[in-house]
Amino acid sequence: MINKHARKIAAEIVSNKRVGTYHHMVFEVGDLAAFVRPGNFVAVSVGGEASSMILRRAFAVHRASAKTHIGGILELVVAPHGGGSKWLTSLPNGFKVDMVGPLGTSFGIPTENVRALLVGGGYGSAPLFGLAEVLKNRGSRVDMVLGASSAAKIYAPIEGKRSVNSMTITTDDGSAGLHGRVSEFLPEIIEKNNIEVIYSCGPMGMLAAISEIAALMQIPHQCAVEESMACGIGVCMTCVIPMKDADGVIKMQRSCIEGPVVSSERVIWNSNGKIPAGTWGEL
Amino acid sequence: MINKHARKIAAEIVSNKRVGTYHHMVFEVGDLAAFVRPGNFVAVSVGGEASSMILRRAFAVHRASAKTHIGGILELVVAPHGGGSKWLTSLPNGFKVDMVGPLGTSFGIPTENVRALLVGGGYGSAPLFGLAEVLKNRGSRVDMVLGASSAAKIYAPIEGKRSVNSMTITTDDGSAGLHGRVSEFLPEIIEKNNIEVIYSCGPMGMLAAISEIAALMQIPHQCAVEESMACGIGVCMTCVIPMKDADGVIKMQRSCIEGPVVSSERVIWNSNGKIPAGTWGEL
Amino acid sequence: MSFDFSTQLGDKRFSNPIFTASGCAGSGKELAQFFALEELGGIVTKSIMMKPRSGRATPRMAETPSGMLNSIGLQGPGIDRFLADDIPWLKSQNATIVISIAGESVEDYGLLAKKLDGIPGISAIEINISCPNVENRGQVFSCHVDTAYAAVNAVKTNLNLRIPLIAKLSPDVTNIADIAESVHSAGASGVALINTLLGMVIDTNTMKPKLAGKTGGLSGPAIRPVAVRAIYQVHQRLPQLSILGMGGVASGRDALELILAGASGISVGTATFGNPLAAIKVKNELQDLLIEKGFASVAAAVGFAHRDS
Amino acid sequence: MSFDFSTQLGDKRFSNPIFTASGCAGSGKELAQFFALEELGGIVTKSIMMKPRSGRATPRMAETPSGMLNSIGLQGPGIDRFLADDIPWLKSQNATIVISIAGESVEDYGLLAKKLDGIPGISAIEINISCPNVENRGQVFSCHVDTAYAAVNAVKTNLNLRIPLIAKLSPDVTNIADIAESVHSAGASGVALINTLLGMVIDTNTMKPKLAGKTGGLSGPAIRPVAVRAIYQVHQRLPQLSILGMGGVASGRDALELILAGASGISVGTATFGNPLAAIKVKNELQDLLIEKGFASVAAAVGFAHRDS
Ligand SMILES: Cc1cc2nc3c(=O)[nH]c(=O)nc-3n(C[C@H](O)[C@H](O)[C@H](O)COP(=O)(O)OP(=O)(O)OC[C@H]3O[C@@H](n4cnc5c(N)ncnc54)[C@H](O)[C@@H]3O)c2cc1C
Ligand SMILES: Cc1cc2nc3c(=O)[nH]c(=O)nc-3n(C[C@H](O)[C@H](O)[C@H](O)COP(=O)(O)OP(=O)(O)OC[C@H]3O[C@@H](n4cnc5c(N)ncnc54)[C@H](O)[C@@H]3O)c2cc1C
Ligand SMILES: Cc1cc2nc3c(=O)[nH]c(=O)nc-3n(C[C@H](O)[C@H](O)[C@H](O)COP(=O)(O)O)c2cc1C
Ligand SMILES: Cc1cc2nc3c(=O)[nH]c(=O)nc-3n(C[C@H](O)[C@H](O)[C@H](O)COP(=O)(O)O)c2cc1C
Ligand code: FES
Ligand code: FES
Repeated sequence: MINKHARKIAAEIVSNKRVGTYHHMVFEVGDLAAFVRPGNFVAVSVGGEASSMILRRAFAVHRASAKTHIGGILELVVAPHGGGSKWLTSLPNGFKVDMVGPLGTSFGIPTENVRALLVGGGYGSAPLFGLAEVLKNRGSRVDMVLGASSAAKIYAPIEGKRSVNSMTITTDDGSAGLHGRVSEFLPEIIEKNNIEVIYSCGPMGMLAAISEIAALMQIPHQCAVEESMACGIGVCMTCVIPMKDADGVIKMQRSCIEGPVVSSERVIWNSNGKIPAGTWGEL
Repeated sequence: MINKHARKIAAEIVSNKRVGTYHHMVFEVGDLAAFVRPGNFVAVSVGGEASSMILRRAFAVHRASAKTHIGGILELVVAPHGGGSKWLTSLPNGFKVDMVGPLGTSFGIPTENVRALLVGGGYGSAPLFGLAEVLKNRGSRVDMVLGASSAAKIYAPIEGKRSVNSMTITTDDGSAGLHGRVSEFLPEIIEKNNIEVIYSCGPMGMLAAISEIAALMQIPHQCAVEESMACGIGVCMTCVIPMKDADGVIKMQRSCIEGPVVSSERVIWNSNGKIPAGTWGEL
Repeated sequence: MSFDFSTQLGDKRFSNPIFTASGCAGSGKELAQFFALEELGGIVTKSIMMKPRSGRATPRMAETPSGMLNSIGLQGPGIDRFLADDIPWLKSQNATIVISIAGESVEDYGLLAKKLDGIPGISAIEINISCPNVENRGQVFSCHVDTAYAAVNAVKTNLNLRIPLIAKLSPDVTNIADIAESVHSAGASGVALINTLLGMVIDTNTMKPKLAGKTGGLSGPAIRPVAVRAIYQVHQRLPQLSILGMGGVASGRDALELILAGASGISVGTATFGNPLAAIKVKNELQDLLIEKGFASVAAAVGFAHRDS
Repeated sequence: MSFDFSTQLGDKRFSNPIFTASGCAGSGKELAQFFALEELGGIVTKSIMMKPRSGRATPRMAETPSGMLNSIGLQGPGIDRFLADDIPWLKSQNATIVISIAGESVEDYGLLAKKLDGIPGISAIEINISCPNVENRGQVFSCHVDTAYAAVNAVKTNLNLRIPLIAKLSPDVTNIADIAESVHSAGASGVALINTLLGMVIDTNTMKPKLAGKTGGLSGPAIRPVAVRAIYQVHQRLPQLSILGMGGVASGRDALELILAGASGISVGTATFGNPLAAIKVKNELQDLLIEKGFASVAAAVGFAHRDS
């Protein structure tokens, strides 16, 4: 069933802290937390009762914990960007937001131990820490690379850093870690750590670059894609990206229910603004 | 000059208390308070940053005090009715609302002592208390009659009651004071107290009824009218009511700048939904 | 007092007046987690065309004040695959099915009608004529009385099934009542009002149109006053024509507004994006409101705002 | 780098591209408390007709999601009184004056033009042809190419003054570029886009239309995507035609959006109701934005969203 486990709930804010340019927000979500897998997202209404912003905003789940002393909680990392996210990050504790989730696909977890590389860009690092925990619990080695334009846009909480075997930071302006783009350093890190699988989340351009490297080096790569979403539940067809289906046919597929986590070799990259030649029913 | 003294300010809420079905709200408004006269109104933006409610809401000034220990303050009495007023009445202290004022005409204060009757319906009582203070300070006798559908909709603060010479309450359902409509009791009160001038504020139907009585008994009557206002500053022409001008010509005149306080004999009552015959430029 | 929440479009009765809007409820499967599809008056499927269609490139949407633009471009699997995959599933859910069809030519409409003719369990056909006519410089069928007539007539004459035909009109015309009259004379017993308004958003960062398709369809509460006006005008001219109303309905109050203007049924579109349960919310609130106002039936409220005029 | 904030409509230069919108700034006097009128590119006066007019009955307005409906019905004192009272005052304020005129017949437009002919200090005439033509079943002039042409042509042929004529069009038409082409050929060197959309709100308490005039004009941010689309379409068809853009502009970003679509000037209407200083806010924000984006002039940004297309 599509959207299995998804529900619409009133999620109470229990913490809202600024971390660099982001806000780390914790919500009480009750039972719902138990159904959240790394890679899933939630969709939040923004602007209050008489809001002119009629669409939900999607946020990747940073972490979900089913059993804390206050019950199930869910954590998000939100960048105050436009009207919706600024409203959300300005809310006080105790405020109840209207949340639908969990939504979308999750990262596939190998049944055996693997040497995994997790790559995040900007707030794209958010879902990777939950993923890292799960992988570590299964005994996998986890290396992480986080990139952003500048230091303030790296989201890497201390406890998160501790939970991985190695952490590499890159910034476009050199204000923290290595100077350059994530993808420049990947081949070396992959070689050095004998990486067997890559998980990534971040801007589409970064995912495309990682996909190219993964393909060249023949390493399986799962990435969480992002395209403008109106509904988040698969009914509007706005969030499509061209992807190969099981038979290799390129179709415009919904990133909200076929994704956000997809196998990167399925995606036809750099196709924003056009329908790739050969797409089924090409216009 | 039209809208003389009117300014757009950020008015901080310093108190917001529920009183019956209303909210009594106090705002810090600085210098602006000094320019407010009884009968003036202010126009407040509602719904916050990304509000779908694009028009201001008009509120009659309940009282304005230029020199309190926190500077100039302004008080409103707000009925939580639809989206705008519910938003406003739900705000916490410290919140700054966007306010334009003072706007509109004010009640004419006689230079000599008079025996004045102040008649209010529902939240229409709000501006009358500020007016009563001014009249009392000039040595006038002030009688007040407040009516509403039921007890909870009578707004009559205790200190307000004290400041008038007599206070009569009427309710349509008899849940407080006299059982019936304000207008039923007016002739008697007017006779008994030798009333020389009537001031009123409330629903248009009530004002029309009072006007009829005032005309019959030949007593000057100033009333604060209310018609849906889009701008509150005279630029949109939505708030018009048919009124005679100085030459006796009926024109559709703006209640926001020619009013809200007008001499009742100027108004062509019960004309909502039609242009009275003989109106200048009648369509 | 007993209250009758059923409604009629053409000569077909539906259990209640709340429907999904075409293109806003996926294949139905996506919503089934949130409520039972059979609870609605009907599920209006996304407009289906003869052949598979990729739709437009992305970005396909832009949020606007109290509304949104979309430019999906009628993505879909084509009628054959749709009838094989989606319809049986909807039937398995006991959903009441209204099929929306769209053509690129008058011939297409006739062919689509023929495809549907053998299919049992369809309650009505919504004929989306707000789509570009490739034979006429891409102008949409519903923009002119003659092309609107031709498209509807092609369905009528190629269909033996005796079910209501509901022509879905674009509000982007000089006189919508004229178009309604034309499709009525072509055999439509109802009209769906309104499809989206043509709009555009320019991204002030890239300084280019935000949508890959440049223009898109404006929907949501922003357009509700236009929907109410269109419904009112058409009901005034043709009170015998059934109207399936839509455009920014997100509450029972909104649905009632469209019903008072003249709609017998209401489709909930964009509101579902903001709230997966929107249609159920609208349904429940509408029922409460109608009862509260003392109406004995939906029919009694249809066009009620026209009294004394 | 020097920045040129002036703009041109037809062959007339204005100090900056921000204007009031007709009917949304009263006579100018009401706003003078909030800012100096000469700070704007121009004050567009409310549409004036030959005779005094009471306008419609009340209620005349209804708020809608991110918008509002109005049904003022062109209330005004008639051209003679207007020229005697309002114009001298505006001149005394050094305001740049754009006079908006409206007629009930083609003849009216000609007569209005003659009235204006002797008057010095008028910078442009906005010809509001989005009003009902009493000679043609009350259909608005701008709804058809021929009536639109006739109204504008009547002004052109009766006016000796060499100032830009800007025809104001309604978006409620099947093809707005056709109408623009028609008024251009009739002598308009510019078009004002867009007037309000026809809409309606039904009060679910009284269960009747909320406005006394039943329908009203929809304005505000809700309609901005329609304005951007109309401007884009007309600029694409007729790049030489000046466009005074309007529809939901409340910020510099919004103004820039319309300019990128093809507008050379921007009128601020409904936003002034929410903020008496809206026009000044838009002006300041727009200037900052244009400079930040590296444009050397307004002209360089006009229609910029059309590049590579
Ligand atoms: C699957 C998914 C996961 C996401 N996870 C996060 C996260 O963990 N943290 C975070 O801060 N943000 C995340 N986003 C982006 C987030 O949903 C909002 O788009 C962002 O907060 C901007 O919204 P706004 O209202 O502030 O900005 P506005 O620019 O005002 O948004 C206007 C509209 O554009 C859409 N939009 C704008 N930018 C994007 C974008 N990059 N991608 C998709 N839609 C966009 C918005 O959804 C909205 O409808 C995610 C988006 C998706 C699709
Ligand atoms: C001169 C004047 C003085 C006022 N003084 C007060 C006051 O002291 N206390 C108070 O509680 N309210 C007062 N009001 C009414 C107030 O402005 C709002 O109309 C009311 O709060 C309802 O707004 P809303 O957003 O809650 O309701 P909604 O019904 O959502 O309002 C929708 C729209 O309708 C308009 N509207 C609705 N009802 C009225 C009405 N009766 N009169 C005029 N416009 C209306 C609103 O302004 C708004 O544009 C006054 C109105 C005017 C014109
Ligand atoms: C994303 C999206 C897709 C749509 N697809 C279709 C469609 O395939 N066929 C159709 O007739 N209308 C389509 N519409 C129009 C809606 O059915 C509806 O007429 C319109 O959106 C107005 O209603 P609303 O404001 O409730 O959404 C679509 C609307 C949206 C927002
Ligand atoms: C209350 C009101 C009165 C208006 N009166 C006129 C008018 O007299 N003449 C005219 O051409 N347009 C008139 N308009 C239309 C505006 O000038 C403008 O074209 C429209 O409102 C869209 O811009 P906006 O969204 O910025 O208001 C009026 C609009 C409003 C809201
Ligand atoms: S966001 Fe609506 S289908 Fe994916
Ligand atoms: S409210 Fe706009 S003129 Fe009075």
